[in-house]
Amino acid sequence: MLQSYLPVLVFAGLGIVVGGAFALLNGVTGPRRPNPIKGQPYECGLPSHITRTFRFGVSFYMIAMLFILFDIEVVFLYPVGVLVHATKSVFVLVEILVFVVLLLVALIFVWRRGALDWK
Amino acid sequence: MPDAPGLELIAQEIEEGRQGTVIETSFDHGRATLIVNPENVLHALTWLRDTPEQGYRFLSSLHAADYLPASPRFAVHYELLCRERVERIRVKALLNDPAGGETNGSSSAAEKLPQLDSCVALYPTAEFQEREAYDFFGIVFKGHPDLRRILMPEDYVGWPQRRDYPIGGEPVLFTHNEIESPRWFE
Amino acid sequence: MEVERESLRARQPRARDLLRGDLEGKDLEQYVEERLLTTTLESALNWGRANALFPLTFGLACCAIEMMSMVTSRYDIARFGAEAFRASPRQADMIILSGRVSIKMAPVVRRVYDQMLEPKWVIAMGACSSSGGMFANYAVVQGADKFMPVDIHVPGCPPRPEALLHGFNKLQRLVRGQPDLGWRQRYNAVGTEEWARFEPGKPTAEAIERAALAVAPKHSETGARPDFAGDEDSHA
Amino acid sequence: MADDLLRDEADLTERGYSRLGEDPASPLVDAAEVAGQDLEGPGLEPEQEVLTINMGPHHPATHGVLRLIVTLQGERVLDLKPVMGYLHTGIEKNCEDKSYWKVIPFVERMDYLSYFFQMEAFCGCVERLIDLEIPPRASYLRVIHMELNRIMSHLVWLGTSALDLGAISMFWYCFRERDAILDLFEMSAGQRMHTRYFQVGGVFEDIPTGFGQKLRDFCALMPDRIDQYEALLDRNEIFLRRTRDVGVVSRERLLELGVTGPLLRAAGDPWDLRKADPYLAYGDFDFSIPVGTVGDGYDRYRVRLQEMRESVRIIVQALEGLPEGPWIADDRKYVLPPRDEVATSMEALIHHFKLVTEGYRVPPGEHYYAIESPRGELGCFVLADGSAKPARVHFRDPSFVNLQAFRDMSVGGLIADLIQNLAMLDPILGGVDR
Repeated sequence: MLQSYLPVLVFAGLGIVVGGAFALLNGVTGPRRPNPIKGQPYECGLPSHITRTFRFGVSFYMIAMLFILFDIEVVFLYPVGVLVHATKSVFVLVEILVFVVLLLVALIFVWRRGALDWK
Repeated sequence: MPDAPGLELIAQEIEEGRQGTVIETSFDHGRATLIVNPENVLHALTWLRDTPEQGYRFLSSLHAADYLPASPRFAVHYELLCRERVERIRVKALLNDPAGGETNGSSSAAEKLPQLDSCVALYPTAEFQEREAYDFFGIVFKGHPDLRRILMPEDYVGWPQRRDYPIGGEPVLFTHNEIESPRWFE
Repeated sequence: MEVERESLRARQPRARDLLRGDLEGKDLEQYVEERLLTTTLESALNWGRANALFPLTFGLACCAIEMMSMVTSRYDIARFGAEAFRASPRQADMIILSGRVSIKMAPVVRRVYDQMLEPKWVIAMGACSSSGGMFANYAVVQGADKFMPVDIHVPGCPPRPEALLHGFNKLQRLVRGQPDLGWRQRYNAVGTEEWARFEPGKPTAEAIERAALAVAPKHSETGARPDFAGDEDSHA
Repeated sequence: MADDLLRDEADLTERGYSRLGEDPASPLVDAAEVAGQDLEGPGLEPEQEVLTINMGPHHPATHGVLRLIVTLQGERVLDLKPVMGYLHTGIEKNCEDKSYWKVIPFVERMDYLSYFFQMEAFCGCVERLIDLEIPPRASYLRVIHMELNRIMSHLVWLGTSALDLGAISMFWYCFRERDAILDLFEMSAGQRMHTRYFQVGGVFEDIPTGFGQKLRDFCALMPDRIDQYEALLDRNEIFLRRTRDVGVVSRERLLELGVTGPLLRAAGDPWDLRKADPYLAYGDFDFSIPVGTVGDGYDRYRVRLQEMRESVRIIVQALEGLPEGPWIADDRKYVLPPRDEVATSMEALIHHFKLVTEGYRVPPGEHYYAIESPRGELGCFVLADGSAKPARVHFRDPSFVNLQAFRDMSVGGLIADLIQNLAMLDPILGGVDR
């Protein structure tokens, strides 16, 4: 059992080690000379007067939602190749097509409603 | 270029419009110059711009100059250009220095500055150039939408390009044997 | 280059002894230690930093155009690992002050320098940022080292891209911890500096300042320097 | 709820203005005090907060140290105020302290991409003040170097503007040609930039023998390099979407704002001082003035590329017709006598000594001389008071005046269009701040 998961573990371990090294090494070895200006936000070389948190417009929110929606769809399509190859049955193919067409209808609706063009 | 007689004609016609506008006309190096009384410089500019046969509708440059030894110390130059006939004419408004020339470095509150009507309404291109003239010579343009310093820091004291304003900068080290030729105003 | 060649010739006999197995004891350890990349962590890091110095795009004036042409294929600073010009001070290691620094720009340059992350270096490119250049007037700060530490001054107006590359290589050697011998060390003229005439010994900043002022002649033309308020947080 | 989210954006901006109760030309809307206001009024829902930020002096896309105080509503630019002066070097003040022939190095460092043009503006102005006629060979050489400089300036503009719009490889191609031009400058004048090649009275040194051949090779090579740039960008979908119908300003408004150069020609007005008021030897060459139609970013791009082709045509004609003879005037009062003569004749020595120590005196007078620089009309005003130092040198810089049109281009557009407008406006901050 463990045999089949070893590569996954090695891969995850490597990821953590290398990622951790990049993240921490800089903090550990870099010289630390804090000064009051370094903490302030960088606004093209001038002190910035933005005091309150900035409320984003609805357009950003709309685009973000649409992106997540269709991005998850792509994630679901990942195993399509393997599945169709493994089962070799038309039924699986048709099922996936139905899934894609459904989302296509959603895309066309969103597009015609004008949510895609920027405001 | 409007030649000498043409310049005289222009001067007379402006005079008819309003007395005492044109003080003097001069014609050198092929260029016509109208020296105008600062109070009604706008009249002269409007006339030059609007009369159909003149057509000086393009203000190519507005800049100030300091003629310090001369009595009407400042002069604002309007370089007008008629694009149809490709002719240039210069209108000069001479302004004397109400502050009487005491050191302008001091930021005395009641600092009297030369005044002039702003021509941004006639030529919108003059907005930045008038701010530059104010920034460097302290010439106030009445009616300018946003008369602030344009090139120097907002809180800078003094008018840098006046002729009696020292050139500044630090003395270069190790030049003590270089005889300093006295500037002409010392 | 002469220094390296002598030491190379001196080292060859010892290398031959090692191969024949004649070296033992203290000589052997010393030899092995020298040959092994005796890297304290610091010198390894410096080696890494020197070969990946990311400059900050700080184009001020004409030198900026020559700095830009240094990035292009003909002079190509990418050979030295500095091709990625970062726009934000948070990701840059080095700032190339290319152009004249006016009195209105000085607090901005200082602020961007403060906001850069350590370790950081500064190249003052061209005569104007090194010493005010030909613009000795009311509007230009006479040299960037008046308000920020500068590591390398590249002469020229504007310096050729090759000159800037040479300055960059000098900076890399400085970062690696083996700065080039200055001309004073090379011709053992240490101690003849201007300030040394007044107070021999360690060159403190005050000593240099005092000496400079003592030597400075009194011209009639010292401009009415405006008391520079600038933005509320700019340094003195 | 979904319905009013997707309402027409013009309506929102319209009410946005009326709600804030001020017209864009008034002084800047301060976001802090606006944000402080209760925005829940009938007009503006709270979701679009007004934000004022600095696209400040240190910004990769401002082509120099230009600071823009931008009032934003989401991505839309409500108001824009350029703040300049971060590169003010006091050049005009310094020129008043130098004798005439020492002023030339100062003057060419203003707009550091068109240094030959500023030398020509100053030298032309002084030559008209002292009524000195320059020999034909000198005026041909001046035209050749100025047109090379125009090509180089447009190349740097094309490289950096395409970089701003994302076409990064253009930067490397354009600077490759720029280096070819700088080799030519180095060959003829000795230095890549700020060559001080023009002198009052002509040019200070004749071109070396191999220069003509190298220039011919460059002129043969340049047109198909321009074809390569156009092949890269002309029908590039992203470039078209970014530049088409963006930043359009009407011709009358441009003329009112005093805008000249490629910006005005892109709007359809063929105003070019080389054709309108020919100076130097431009009358002898036939070249055409490229003119746009709509006046958007794409037209400005096409006008400048076509101008590069026209400049190559001018250089080829100037090179063919390059007259023999002296390359500098022979008037000893203003021009240094040849070196060999100084060793033999006494007058030459006296003239030489006088010119080198104190410099020549220009009779009192003032003159304004305007030429066509790559960015528009570059005028030089010199006021002479009879001494050896000019009393006032003022440069009418095209970028300084063109920047006033930037506000009309960008207000109401998106931030991305603001970057594109600034790139196509091609301001050089050295010239703006002088």
